[in-house]
Amino acid sequence: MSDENDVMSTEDRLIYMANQIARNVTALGKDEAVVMTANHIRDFWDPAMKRRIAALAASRREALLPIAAAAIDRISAP
Amino acid sequence: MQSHEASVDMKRLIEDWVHLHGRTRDQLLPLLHAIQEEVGFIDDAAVPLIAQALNLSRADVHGVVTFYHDFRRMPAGRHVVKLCRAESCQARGGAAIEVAAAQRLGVPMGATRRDGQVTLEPVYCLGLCAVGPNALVDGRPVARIDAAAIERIAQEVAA
Amino acid sequence: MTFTRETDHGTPPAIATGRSVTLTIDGETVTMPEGTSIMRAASLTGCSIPKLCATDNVESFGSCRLCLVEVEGRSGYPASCTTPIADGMVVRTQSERLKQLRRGVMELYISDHPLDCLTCPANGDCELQEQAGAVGLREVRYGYDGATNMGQAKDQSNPYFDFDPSKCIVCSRCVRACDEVQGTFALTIEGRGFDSKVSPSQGQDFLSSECVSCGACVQACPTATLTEKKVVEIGTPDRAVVTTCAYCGVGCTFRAEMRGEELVRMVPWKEGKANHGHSCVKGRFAWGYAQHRDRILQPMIRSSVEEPWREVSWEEAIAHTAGEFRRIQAKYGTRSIGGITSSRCTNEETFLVQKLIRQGFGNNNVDTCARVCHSPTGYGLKTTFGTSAGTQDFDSIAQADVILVIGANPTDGHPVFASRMKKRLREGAKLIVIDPRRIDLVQSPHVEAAHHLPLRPGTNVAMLTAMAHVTVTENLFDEAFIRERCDWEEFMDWAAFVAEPSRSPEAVEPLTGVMAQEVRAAARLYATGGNAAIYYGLGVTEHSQGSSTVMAIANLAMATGNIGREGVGVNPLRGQNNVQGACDMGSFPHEFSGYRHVSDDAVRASFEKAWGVALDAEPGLRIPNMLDAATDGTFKAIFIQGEDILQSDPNTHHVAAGLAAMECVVVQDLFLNETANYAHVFLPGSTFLEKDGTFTNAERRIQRVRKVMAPLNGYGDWEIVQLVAQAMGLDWSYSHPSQIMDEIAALTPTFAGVHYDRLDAEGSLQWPANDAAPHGTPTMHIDGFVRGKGKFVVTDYVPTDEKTGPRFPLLLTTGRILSQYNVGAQTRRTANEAWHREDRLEIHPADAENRGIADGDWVSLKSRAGETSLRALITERVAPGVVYTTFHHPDTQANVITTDYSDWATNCPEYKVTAVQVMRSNGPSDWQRDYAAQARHSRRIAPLEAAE
Amino acid sequence: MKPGQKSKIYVSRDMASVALGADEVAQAFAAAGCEVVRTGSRGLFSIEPLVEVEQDGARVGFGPVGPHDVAAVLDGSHGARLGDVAALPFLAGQQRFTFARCGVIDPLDPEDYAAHGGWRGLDAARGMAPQAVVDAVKASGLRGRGGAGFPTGIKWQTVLDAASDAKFIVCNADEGDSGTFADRMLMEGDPYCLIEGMAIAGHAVGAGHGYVYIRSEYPFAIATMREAIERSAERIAPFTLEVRVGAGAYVCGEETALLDSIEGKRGQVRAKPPLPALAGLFGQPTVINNVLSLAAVPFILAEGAEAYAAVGFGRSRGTMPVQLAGNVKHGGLYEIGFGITLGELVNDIGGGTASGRPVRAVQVGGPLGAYFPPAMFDLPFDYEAFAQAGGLIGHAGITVFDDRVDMAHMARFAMEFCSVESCGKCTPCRIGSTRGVEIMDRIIAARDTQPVVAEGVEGGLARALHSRSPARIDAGLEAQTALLRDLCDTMKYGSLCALGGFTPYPVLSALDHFSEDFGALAPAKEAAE
Repeated sequence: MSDENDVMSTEDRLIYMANQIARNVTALGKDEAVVMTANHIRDFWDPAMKRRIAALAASRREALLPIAAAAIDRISAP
Repeated sequence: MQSHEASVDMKRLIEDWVHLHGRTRDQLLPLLHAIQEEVGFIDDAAVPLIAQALNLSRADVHGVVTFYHDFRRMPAGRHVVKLCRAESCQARGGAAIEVAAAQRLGVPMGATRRDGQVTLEPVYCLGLCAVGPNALVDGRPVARIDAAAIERIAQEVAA
Repeated sequence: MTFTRETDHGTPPAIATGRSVTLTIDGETVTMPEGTSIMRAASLTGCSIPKLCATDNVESFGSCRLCLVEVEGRSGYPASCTTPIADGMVVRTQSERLKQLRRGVMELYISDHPLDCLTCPANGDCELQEQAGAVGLREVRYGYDGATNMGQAKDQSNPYFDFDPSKCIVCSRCVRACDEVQGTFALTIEGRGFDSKVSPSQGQDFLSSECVSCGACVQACPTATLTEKKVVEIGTPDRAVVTTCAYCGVGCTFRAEMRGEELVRMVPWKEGKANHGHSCVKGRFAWGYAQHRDRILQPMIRSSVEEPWREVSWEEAIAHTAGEFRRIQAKYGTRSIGGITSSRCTNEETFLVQKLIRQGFGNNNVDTCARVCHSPTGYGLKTTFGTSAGTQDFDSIAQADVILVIGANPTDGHPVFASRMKKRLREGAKLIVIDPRRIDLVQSPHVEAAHHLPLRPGTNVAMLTAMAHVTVTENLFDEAFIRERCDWEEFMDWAAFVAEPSRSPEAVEPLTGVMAQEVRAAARLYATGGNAAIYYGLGVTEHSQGSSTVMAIANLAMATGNIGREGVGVNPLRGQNNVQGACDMGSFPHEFSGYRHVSDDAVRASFEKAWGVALDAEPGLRIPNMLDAATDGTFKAIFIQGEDILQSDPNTHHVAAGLAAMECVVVQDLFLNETANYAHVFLPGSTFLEKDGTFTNAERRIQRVRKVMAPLNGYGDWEIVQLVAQAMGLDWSYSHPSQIMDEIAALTPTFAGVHYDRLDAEGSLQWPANDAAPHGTPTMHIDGFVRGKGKFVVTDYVPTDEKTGPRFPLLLTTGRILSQYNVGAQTRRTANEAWHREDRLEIHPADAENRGIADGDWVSLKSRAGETSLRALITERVAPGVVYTTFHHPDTQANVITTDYSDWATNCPEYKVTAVQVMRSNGPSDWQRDYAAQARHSRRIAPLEAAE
Repeated sequence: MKPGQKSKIYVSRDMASVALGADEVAQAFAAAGCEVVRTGSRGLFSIEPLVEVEQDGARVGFGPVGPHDVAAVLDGSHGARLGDVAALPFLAGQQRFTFARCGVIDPLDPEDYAAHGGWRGLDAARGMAPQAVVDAVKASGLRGRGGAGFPTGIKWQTVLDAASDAKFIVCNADEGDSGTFADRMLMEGDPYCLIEGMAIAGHAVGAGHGYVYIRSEYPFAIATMREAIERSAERIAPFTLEVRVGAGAYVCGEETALLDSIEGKRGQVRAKPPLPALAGLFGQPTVINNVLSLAAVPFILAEGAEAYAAVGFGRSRGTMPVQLAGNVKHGGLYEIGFGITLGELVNDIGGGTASGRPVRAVQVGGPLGAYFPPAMFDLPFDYEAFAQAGGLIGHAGITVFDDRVDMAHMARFAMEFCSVESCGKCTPCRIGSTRGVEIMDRIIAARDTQPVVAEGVEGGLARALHSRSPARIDAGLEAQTALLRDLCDTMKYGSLCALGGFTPYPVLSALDHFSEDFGALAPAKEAAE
């Protein structure tokens, strides 16, 4: 079927999702927002998605909002 | 049903009226009277507009229009003669007058003459019960109707 | 259950005053609630008074004069239906004198009634016939040559029932049912006196009148004047089974009335606690799809979607399915497959599908169509209140003083509940509607919103926060409630947030497009107008801020103390019949049944113990993630029960690509739906008439679905899932769905008290139903929130990234219409097509004029996701800049247009906001023609081989 | 009269006077340079159009007068000179409590009204507590003048006691009974009296707004009341009033149908209870009274309850404006205390028939009232006495018929009227009235031909359902008369309201008292009880 120009790639979408969570909790203040974003990803994302966003946090960090990036670091931390 | 759109004037008429008198349900009869006064009858095409204006269903309005004998769904003749059929007028020879009037005006009771000149309608009491038989001719009360009075009425509605 | 008509007590129950009255009826002393009519009191005592115009779902009317009785010390013969009982009253319901009067009345009735009882479709099921016998009418002395109302033409315009005015006794039951029960006011009496006749709208036929075909009039008619065509065709029923409707989330109870093995009609059941004997055009009439010739009754498989389907035996189909799942898992890993449960199937079936996935597939890749409708409700209400469900039962609305409807269109989406709502509004409750469209509730006969806030799509959070701003800054909040029931500190944080000037109605007016004064007035009314209840729908959830909006609603309710009693609350109107149940049953990839996270070790241990396997502690994939994973090549097979994700999910192109990338797509459904065009295995499904089980409606009410007839396809859906599970090596051995419910109850604390025997005894149960609430829970959070303290959550307004611009200057929002249901798979296969044969694009006259579009013109509708064509409907229901369409017809495929933006917390798609352009066009788009051809190609079926 | 002096002339503007030519007469006097004051009617229509010329503070009456009689009247030479109209026996014999001003004053002149004792009742009432006003009305013994005769004070008490912040006063001015015109005359001739009565009622029960529901057949009353309400708005404030106009439905004279009509609905009768006093207009506590009941109230408050109660008979206190109509020599309005006999009214006051022929029947109480033969003329005018005689006073209209009347035709007309005006809600009235007309047609046909021999009709429901075969109908006089009685029984005891329930009164009274017109086959007998 026809063009899918406007459909995000999976990686773009994961970044978009993480950023979107971060944007929606930003009003809580940075510290709480990072915790909320991290919790959210931990609770609702499947393991493969978590692995991929962790990798993206390294390879495409500039695409992530600071809160999202910090949250992903928080999940990845042992 | 609404094959012909209600005219813009009707819409304006209703809107203006509602603006003045409010749009609660109890304004339905006053509004219908106003429309009939202005237009001469309640066109079926006006019913949806009335319903909309007063927040009623079309069925609500239709039920009311058809309940009250005053409201016409078709235009009346150019002249309307309402002849009393009630007991007090009957006691004064009303039945014979009814027959004579129908004959002289050339239209049966409850109908409009084919040329649209006159509508003859029954009315049940005008409150003139000591001076009958009575009629309303285009809204004007006439008492003690006899053959001569019928002739005068016939001349009047010929105009 | 054999066929017995429900007892009709003649008049509704008295409005409770708490006082009772003692009187004597036919020598027997009885005590009844004050306000009860003599008729009802007599009926409850067991003596039946003749009646025709009285029926207990409408107010007494007093027109038929058959129910006259004698009351000692009173002159005359009062009508028992309109006379309330009084202390010490001595009533005689039977005497020679009464018999004589009743016969006199009946003689008049019959003098204007055709004498064709023997050939009448209502013969044996006609109250006039029955009462004529009851009053002992033996002759009619008025003769044959008098005036009658007979010989009038029948109106057969309605696809489901006929109107034969010659048989009408002008009792006005139909008119009153339309007014009082349905609230449409489509019927009236035309004329007066002997010429009185029932008239749909302006003396029109039913189909062109204002009638919405809810069936209340047909049900109310005591003669054959209004008769279902099916009764005419098949005859009167001889047995009945009480069951639950499979359409929307209202969950109406019906008596499926059968003649032999044929379903004659569905009659709403008075005892049904969700519907109290009312129905809509879908539940009452649109069940013909169950016998439609399009139903697939034989399993089919194919190795590629390019091939035609091949009919196979159930054994082969099941073995093939299980084999494919195992093969793919072996090749691509445990997490490479998953499934989707259906909100149209029973709780038991849903539970089994998620169990198959968790236990059999060994992963949590299960999701449900609630993902695309009410997942934000689950998230938002769980976060704020502690439980993922509406707080009230439907009856609660009778106590509401202010009703706030946001993002819902109850008269179309939840018509039976809408009738209750309209009744309350007619009683004087005030209405606030927050919706971009002027939905019917904003103004329809006898109902008018006090405030309609026609906000720009996508600005719900800004609007609700502005209302919260008014509540806080004008000191309209309920401090005592908040201090007692919520966390005061959290409230203070939230209050400070919403009180910022940037969140005032004035400040957000440019965003929402709604005048600040109106917002302030609405907020004041909600906060101060007495019991205030919020009802919302997908116009709240299907946004990129869906979860925030749900929480903003919860905040508002908590701040004003409108939670925890009757008449208030936060009430999501669920779309499909069992959305609530599907969510309850653990259909989400992160939760077990009862909304318990898969990472909770204790919960997981209980399931592991029951199921004898280790379970995954990590959340699985959501539907959109499954599709992403499929296009990425890591997700290879899916089991889809009773869903049509291709039509219902956003961005059709993307869904199609995901499905096309899989190796095995298994679809279980009644029909070859759009998704099945991409399927490799098709397992025929069964209808709700063909199986036992339970549905849970929007008020958390668990109700029985009872088998009315044998499944045409051979198996109930639960049996099919069991067959697949068994073929995959699981040791399932359910012989009846009640055993599945027992397992659910054992594993789910909120369902601990739910068993079939209890459901049969009590009619229904609202969860939580357990030791703490043995009779269920009509109203939640009465003594405290489920989570402990109610949580105020700061909900920042984060605008969607879907923006209008020069290319796409209009905003599209989508919804549904009364006569059609969801993707239309069912309703399109019924005579409901008479009302809505195609999806149309609603567009404001100004926008239409700019584009040279006339009413009925073909227009192309284009977004960055895709393009389709449909015909335009020019209307002021939509604001300038906004267009609207429904998504019931695959020919239109409205979801070709919708984008892959979704809710930040749940990925619920943003159906309600899509930037589009609308232009005149010549007809269906190229894509639609290609799609139609492809669908035809994909639906070819090769016949079953004889050698089998 | 001295030349050059402008004569002051009084001419009625009452609709009956106008129907007899009063407008032309008034115009002629105005054209002759007279100052013309339009009044209500004095109520004696045999002298209308009546012209009263003011001379030295006294009024000299002439009537009937035509437009060409101006000169003769002004120079006093007119043959129909009546002298002081109030001294005419017809007027002098009355006890005008309610109609004291009617025909005397300019109905729309508030000063004239005040000068003739107007507003004293309202002022007195407003100086009293609501309960005291209700007590006064109770003490007066005033009973509803609409027909049922329910004590007005008790009705008001119920409304006063009902808790609601929105109560209404509704005046039932839907005077549809043939032979009655007192409401119309009062509204046209002394509208402030009604307005004052309603304002008092408003004060007494705590209602802020009132409606006057007037039938559309009374265009003069509608116009006069509207004008009067506008002119007296300040005087009655904060109480407010408006006129609502009927639309051709006799049944709207029934109080609950009237309420539905005001609410904008089909004028169908409501079942009672609830009583309008508790749940009336828009579901609120409502006083609904007839014009004459409300118009009697200012007198009671101004002159005291005792003054009112002093007049009357038995439990019927005060005065009753009796209306003499139909074939009567001196037709008009005659206000008198209860107790006067029917014969006195018809013969002594009315002067017998206008045709000069013998009186054969009178119908009392409009189309739902019974027909009485002269043999019953000693009946006293009193609610209880009439009820006992199988009739009703109703609105106190008396329609006189001479010996040419065919009472079977009048019975048929009663059924026909019921069928024309039935609201269609209850079965006995909706179908019964039509069947009643058909039965009367058969009786009249049988009376005028040979009786038909009845065929045996056997029982059984199945037979009933086939009994419409014409051969099975006994169209003979005896059977049809029996059927008529059965039908009347069903209608009387089965109907929802008085329209269907009282139509048997004229029918059965005609049958009982004038059986010769029904083929003389019908011995008077009690309807089965």
